[in-house]
Amino acid sequence: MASLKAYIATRALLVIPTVIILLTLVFFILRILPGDPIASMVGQKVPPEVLEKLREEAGLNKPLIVQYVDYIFNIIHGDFGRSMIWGKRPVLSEIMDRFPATLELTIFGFIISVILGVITGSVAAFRRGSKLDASMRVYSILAYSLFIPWFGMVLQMIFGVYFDILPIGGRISPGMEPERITSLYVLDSIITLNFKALSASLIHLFLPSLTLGIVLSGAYTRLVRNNLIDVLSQDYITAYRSRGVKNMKIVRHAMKNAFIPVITLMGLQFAILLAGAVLTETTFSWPGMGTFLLERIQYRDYNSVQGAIVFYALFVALISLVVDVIYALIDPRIRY
Amino acid sequence: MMSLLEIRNLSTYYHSRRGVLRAVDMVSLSLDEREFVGIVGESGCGKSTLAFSIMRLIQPPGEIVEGEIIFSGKNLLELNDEEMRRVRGKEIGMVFQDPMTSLDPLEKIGDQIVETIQMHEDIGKKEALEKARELLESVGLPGNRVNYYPHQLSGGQRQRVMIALAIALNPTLLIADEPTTALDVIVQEKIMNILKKMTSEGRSIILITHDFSLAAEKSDRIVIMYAGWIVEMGDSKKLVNDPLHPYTKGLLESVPDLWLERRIKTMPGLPPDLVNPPPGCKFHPRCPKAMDVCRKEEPPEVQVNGRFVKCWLYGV
Amino acid sequence: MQVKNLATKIFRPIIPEAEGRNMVIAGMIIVAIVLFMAIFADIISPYDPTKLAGKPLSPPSAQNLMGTDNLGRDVFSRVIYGSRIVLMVVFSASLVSMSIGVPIGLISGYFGGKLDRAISMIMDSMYAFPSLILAIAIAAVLGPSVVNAVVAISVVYVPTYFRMTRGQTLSLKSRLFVEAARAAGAGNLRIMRRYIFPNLVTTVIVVFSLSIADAILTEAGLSFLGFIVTAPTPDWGFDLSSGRPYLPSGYWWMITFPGAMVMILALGFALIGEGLSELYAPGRER
Amino acid sequence: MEIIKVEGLKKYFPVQKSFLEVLFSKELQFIKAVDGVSFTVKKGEMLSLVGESGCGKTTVGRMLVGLEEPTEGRIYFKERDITSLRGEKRREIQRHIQIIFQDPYASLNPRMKIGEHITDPLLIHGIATNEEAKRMAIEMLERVGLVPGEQFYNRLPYQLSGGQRQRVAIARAMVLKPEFVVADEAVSMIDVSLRAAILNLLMSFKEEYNLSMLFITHDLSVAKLVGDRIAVMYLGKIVELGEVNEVIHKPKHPYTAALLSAVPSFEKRDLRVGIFGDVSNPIDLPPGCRYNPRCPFAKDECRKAEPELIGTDRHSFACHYPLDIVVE
Amino acid sequence: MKGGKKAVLILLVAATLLFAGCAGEEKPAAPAETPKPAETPAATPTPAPAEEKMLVIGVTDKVTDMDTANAYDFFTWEVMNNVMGGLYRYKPGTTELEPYLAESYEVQDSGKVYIFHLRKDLKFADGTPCTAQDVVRSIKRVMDIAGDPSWLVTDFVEDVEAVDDYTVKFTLKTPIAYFLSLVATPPYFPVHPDYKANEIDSDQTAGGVGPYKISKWVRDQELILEANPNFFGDAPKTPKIIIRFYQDATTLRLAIEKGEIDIAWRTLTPVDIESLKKSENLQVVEVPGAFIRYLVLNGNESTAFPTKDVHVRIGIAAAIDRNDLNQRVFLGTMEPLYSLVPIGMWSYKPVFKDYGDGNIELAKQHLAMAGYDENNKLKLELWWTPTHYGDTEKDLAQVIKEQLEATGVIEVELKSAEWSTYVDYARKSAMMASFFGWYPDYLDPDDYTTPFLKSGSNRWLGYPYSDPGMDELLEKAATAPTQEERTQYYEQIQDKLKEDSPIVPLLQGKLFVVAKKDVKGIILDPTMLFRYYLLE
Repeated sequence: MASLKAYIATRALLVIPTVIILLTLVFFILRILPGDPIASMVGQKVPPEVLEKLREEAGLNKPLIVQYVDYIFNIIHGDFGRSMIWGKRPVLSEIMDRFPATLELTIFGFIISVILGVITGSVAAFRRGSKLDASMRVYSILAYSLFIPWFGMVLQMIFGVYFDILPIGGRISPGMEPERITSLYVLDSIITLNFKALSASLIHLFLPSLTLGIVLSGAYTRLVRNNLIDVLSQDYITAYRSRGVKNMKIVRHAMKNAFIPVITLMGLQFAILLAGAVLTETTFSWPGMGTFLLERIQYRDYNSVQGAIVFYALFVALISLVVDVIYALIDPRIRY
Repeated sequence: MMSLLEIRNLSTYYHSRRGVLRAVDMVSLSLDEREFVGIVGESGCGKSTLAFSIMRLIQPPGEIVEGEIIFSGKNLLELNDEEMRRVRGKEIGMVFQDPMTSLDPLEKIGDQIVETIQMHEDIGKKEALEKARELLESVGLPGNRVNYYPHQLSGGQRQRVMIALAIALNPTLLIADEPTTALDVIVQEKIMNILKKMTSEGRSIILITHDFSLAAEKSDRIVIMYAGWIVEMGDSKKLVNDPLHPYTKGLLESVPDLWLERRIKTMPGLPPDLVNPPPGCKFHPRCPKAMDVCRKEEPPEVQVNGRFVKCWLYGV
Repeated sequence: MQVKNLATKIFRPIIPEAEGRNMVIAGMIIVAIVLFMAIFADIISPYDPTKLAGKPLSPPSAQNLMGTDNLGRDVFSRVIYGSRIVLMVVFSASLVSMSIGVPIGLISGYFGGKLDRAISMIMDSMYAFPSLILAIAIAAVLGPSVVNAVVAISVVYVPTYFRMTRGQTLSLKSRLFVEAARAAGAGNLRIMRRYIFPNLVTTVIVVFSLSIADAILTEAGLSFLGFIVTAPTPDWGFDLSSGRPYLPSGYWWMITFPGAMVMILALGFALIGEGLSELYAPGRER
Repeated sequence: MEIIKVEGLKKYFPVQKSFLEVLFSKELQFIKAVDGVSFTVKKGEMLSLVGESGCGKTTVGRMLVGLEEPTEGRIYFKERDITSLRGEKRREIQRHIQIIFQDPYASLNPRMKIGEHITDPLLIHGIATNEEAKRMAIEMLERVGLVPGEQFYNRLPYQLSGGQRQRVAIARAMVLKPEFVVADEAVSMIDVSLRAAILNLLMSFKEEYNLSMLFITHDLSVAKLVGDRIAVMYLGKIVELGEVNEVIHKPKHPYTAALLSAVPSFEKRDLRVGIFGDVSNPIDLPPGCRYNPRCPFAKDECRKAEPELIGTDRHSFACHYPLDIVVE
Repeated sequence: MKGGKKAVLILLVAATLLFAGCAGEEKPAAPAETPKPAETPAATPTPAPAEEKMLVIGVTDKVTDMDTANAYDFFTWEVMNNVMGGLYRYKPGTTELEPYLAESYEVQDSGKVYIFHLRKDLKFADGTPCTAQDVVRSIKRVMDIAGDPSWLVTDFVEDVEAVDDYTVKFTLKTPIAYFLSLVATPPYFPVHPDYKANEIDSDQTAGGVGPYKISKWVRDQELILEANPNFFGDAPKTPKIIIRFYQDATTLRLAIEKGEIDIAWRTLTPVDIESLKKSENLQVVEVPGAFIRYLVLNGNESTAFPTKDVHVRIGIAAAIDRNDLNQRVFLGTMEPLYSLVPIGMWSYKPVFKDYGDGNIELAKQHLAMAGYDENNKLKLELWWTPTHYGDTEKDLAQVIKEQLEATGVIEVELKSAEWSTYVDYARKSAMMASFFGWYPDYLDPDDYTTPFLKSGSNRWLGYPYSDPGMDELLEKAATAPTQEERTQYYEQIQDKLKEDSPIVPLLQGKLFVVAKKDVKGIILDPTMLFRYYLLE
């Protein structure tokens, strides 16, 4: 087990350079072109002297390198700084306002994509070469090619406008928000046994997470299918059969083996999931990190944008760490 | 005495885009109890397909197109899936070529053995695990290896595990498909000794190998396969000392041997394409003694001094 | 037939399997149609995509095959012209990222060492990060223009090419035939040029078409968010977002057509990529 | 004349470690793949190097052709130290030292024409112009039995069978008319009935060029067939080295004897020298003779002192208590 | 290991619970709650009508910052007007000012000193009394923090002091005629002592003295207002207001259609308003707004822009067809505007009518004077910004382009920049022609003229327009004691504006409130502030 610990520690350490690299990238990218948060916020109603004063307060008058070093230094101390516009709130609280929404959306999208992908992929693999297999593969490529906003809007037109049975935006109906514990509405309403809030949040989640889930399921379909086919042709599967092991059991062994690469994909997919969430949030008016980021980019709110990027990076890194640990727990070859 | 296994006119084909590949072509073979038979042939001659056909492990695009496989009085090809499942492992065991890939990497050795035992016998997990330990010890591994994962064992050790798995339910027939090809000679010798011991315990063994000398040394009887046919079979000693079929002879002469002081001879040509085999005898393009008839008609199957040969040289 | 031959030619050491080939052909047909649309837009499209062409917001009819938008412009013409920017951006971006990622990956993977580790770490960080978000950050800063979109998108895909090339190079450089060349006295340059690079080509092409499929979606996403073109230039993603306010009023044609084109084009390239990777699947080599 | 002389050759591979372990600088561990090997190959001589998988025989071959850098020791080619030659000088030598690999499927570039595999070495060493090289390549193809050479020249590797590919590999090695060739398991992946042909082809080159060869194999039968002398390796060391008949019929080292008794044969000799357990871990070798844990004859001294390779040019061995048997 | 395992555990627990949640949803959703048959499960949860009256208002705006010292956007000010109040306020539905927290005021020192007398029954929502000290503290706080809107105080007020508990005295820098309308803006509102003294307190919900108090605020999601029990005036007609924040007009529109909200307020798109008018269950209330849109033509002499030629500017002004613009882009939801002073405000003079709409002849004439004709076309770079003014902006740009090009002597190149860049360019006078809009800070012609036309103050123009005559007129107009006098000056100002045409007024906004039929009390006035407490 010692090696697993070392493994996790190594992985965790690698998160730091990753985040710093991204941060550096974003820091300088954001400052290339004209436009600054202060001016965009107050427009031009404010006298130039005041504008200058505000800029100075925000530290925007210092040399870029100094700003950069300051910023990195603060981030290392867990200080994300304050937003530069509007309320000048701490970036971390701004993010925490938005992040749970994204998390909820991505978790559901993730669950849907995995369930869909695993079902379609295994069906295709077990019926290899059949029409069903062919249609699952078409599904996989189609799903992969879907353009999230478009697909989302088509769903909105069908379920929200034409049949008029599902809401097309927002997280929950007005006034039904459950007591905040985790800020994940579904989880909170379960904890507080608030079933009205639960059903309201679930129906609001349905279309966005379905959109995200379907689009991302294509990759899983493909991977599950290919892996399963690969595993099913492995010697040990034949060996199982040669010993008279029942089919159901063999399928279980095969699934377990086929799942190892799928888990790796889950880590990578989470990044794609977050990217997809930006578009999904825009399409479904979901008050999450994606819409937050877009808004703040527009106003050149450096601190918020950087904070969001760091948060994204940390989150992705955390997920891949978790994935690696799960991987190690499942696959004994890594553990020993 | 009734034979344990009787294969009659077995044909197994693979369907590919290029056409039908006749991997096993009208093969008949019988096996007595406690007999150790070596099936020898080069890659692609159909020897593994034959073994897989006996176990009914042929997967699409492969297909057993005709024939009978009578094992202990029942035709395996007529059993339903569940009945066949009960035969596998319980009555016929099988050892595979590559010990590195034939064990499920995610399950402990013990669990794999226990699962196999429990598939066929209604015994508790504890008892089965105890049995697993004994089995491992019987193939020369410490009993505590039940707690190991396959990747923690060396190739030789894994092949022992495979044997332990194959004999877990004490089957009467053990098919070993190139069990030592991936192993070094010293390990090979040890594995072979374990197999050899099995015959004295009352099992029959089919050893499939490309190593002529190994088969000659270990088995009672040798079956030579070429291009889906059995071209010659008979008692090991006699076959080696006096090969009847030109292929057998050529093969014998082309194999270097540690103790025989001779130069090796080259066999001309390449093995045939089984989708478009040559007409007549499939060996004729490489045969030094090919006659006109060989190029036209399939050779007859003949008994010469109690040995089987498929060749026009001994023709009617 | 032509396409078939071409596909077989590019992938000559492979025994082509029909299913993969059919996918490639289907994909190439789609791409060819869209390319045709883009090149001959002036001839095919019935109206000027930026001018009044009918009553605003009229549904599909004989005059306006896909209806008109809120300013009375012909949606069909906009869809046809819309193919231009996507193709241009996506092709150039993919070419740029390929011509940056492949050589760096090749050199980095071949020579290894500290530089390789440093580059790999940067590339991995970028790769792990949600690509669209990175592209948004870059595109937003640079401002909406085709060139900037190319920059933003190509930055995103450099790591893909880099990782692929580096990984392949690592495995190729320890392959026997490379060792054989080295044993025969071949120098690094010769090995890279004659022994490693030719073996990368098929994978590069597969990755190229798959990354184009992905880049189409990224382009459309950026365009949807308003980071690529500005009015009145027709572009699918952009037109989709322009049509969005009209969704609840039931003007479905403003949304359906441009968005569907994004999917169809992405599908075309995905089919080619998938088909090729099927043809080139390991083990297919004989 | 000695074409190749190897002295105290060692190759240690560091054990892959995680980033963290490197950070906290745990002691570096090595796999001692080759751990002090010395031998010579004379002009026109064929030396067979036998041993089980993982004994380091392939690494020795790779070091000889410069694919691996020795950790320690010297390699001399015609009395010239080539161990640390680099660049252009190494390339000059390279011309005279060639290698044939085990796997004919992997040793050819799938993207290159068959003929180009053979012209490439000629062009690299500036031996011929393009046209000359092509002509020479075609000749060479026909020489190795790929007739008509013209036709084979333009094929791609996938269009050839394993045996044919191995012929190409031989042609590639031989086209430079080398003085020394390493054949690394050159026939072990070839079908039985075709093996003889490839072996005979190799032998014919050996005779034609008066070639010196190091023939690496795990198969004692083949080693005996082709070799003038035989070297037996165990865990990175040569344990026995001598003329073929000496080693085969009068094995001194218990390991050689164990190998001999395990080789299957049509006429098996009644030789039963036992061996225990499995090969030791090459990272953590046992003290004394590295064979002692498996040796049925091991005594105290075997567990303390490591035996040196001693004996005559005809037959030497590394064992404190050599066997005294004759196998006929 | 610990960390990793924990993370896995949390994920697993979360996943299980989520699954459990899904499974739970399969069951018929809580039948105890709504016994109505055949209701789609909570899809349209009509806000519980039983206990108390409540209205849900949907907006696409956001409350940025609940601090008077920093909030400087339209919607936040609207909310502030409902949970706080100033000394004076606009009388609902009019542009007249009336006493609110103050009972009366007096002017001294020829307009330089204003003294307000407070009501004696002022209390904050939690019962804390509100006195003159609170007013002074709050305004001083705004001045100290120097947030975005602080100039509304600091530009005018020299000092403010509490004479006694109920008297507040302002000393102004210069006499200004419209100080009362300034006092009605949020920076002058007294806030609860809970507000942090020297720091922006964005999340503070303690409020001020107003008919409502904030009972819950989930940023960007919802804001719940409840009647303030300690309010001195009439209790709000609807005791509970929920403001629901939407990300965009599309979702807002569907929400009102589905009945998820009672009132859809800012901002629906023209097409949505158009089609919601047809709905049987909804009413669309239309009110004139004080929001104006205009085109800035850069006349900065130091640039190379052709627009520095006044004839070019007039030509462009003449070529624009406001009606066409209004119809095509805004589907008639705006009003053509011919001056900077909005329609309906005193002193309004439609000066640009003189140039006409789509007057191609006149346009050509003026452009010819500037040296442009069919062979030598005027190349105009027209800038617009994609998000700040909503989805219609690109259409606006597109249509203007068409109109200008219809003259045959102008070639328009559309350019766009994100808001922050756009503003930056404007500040640097880098755009040849650009679209802007203006929301008033206080309702006075001064707020529609000085910020554009007075040298030094015209930071909103996109170039430093400067004309001594104009400056003088503006000065006089601001300080003249009577409205008649001021009107005269403003008319002169507007005439001069027409002559110079640094700005082409385009359209004036109308406000639309879409509400359920049974909602009453929708009263809006040119301040554009929605008074929730009047809703029924």
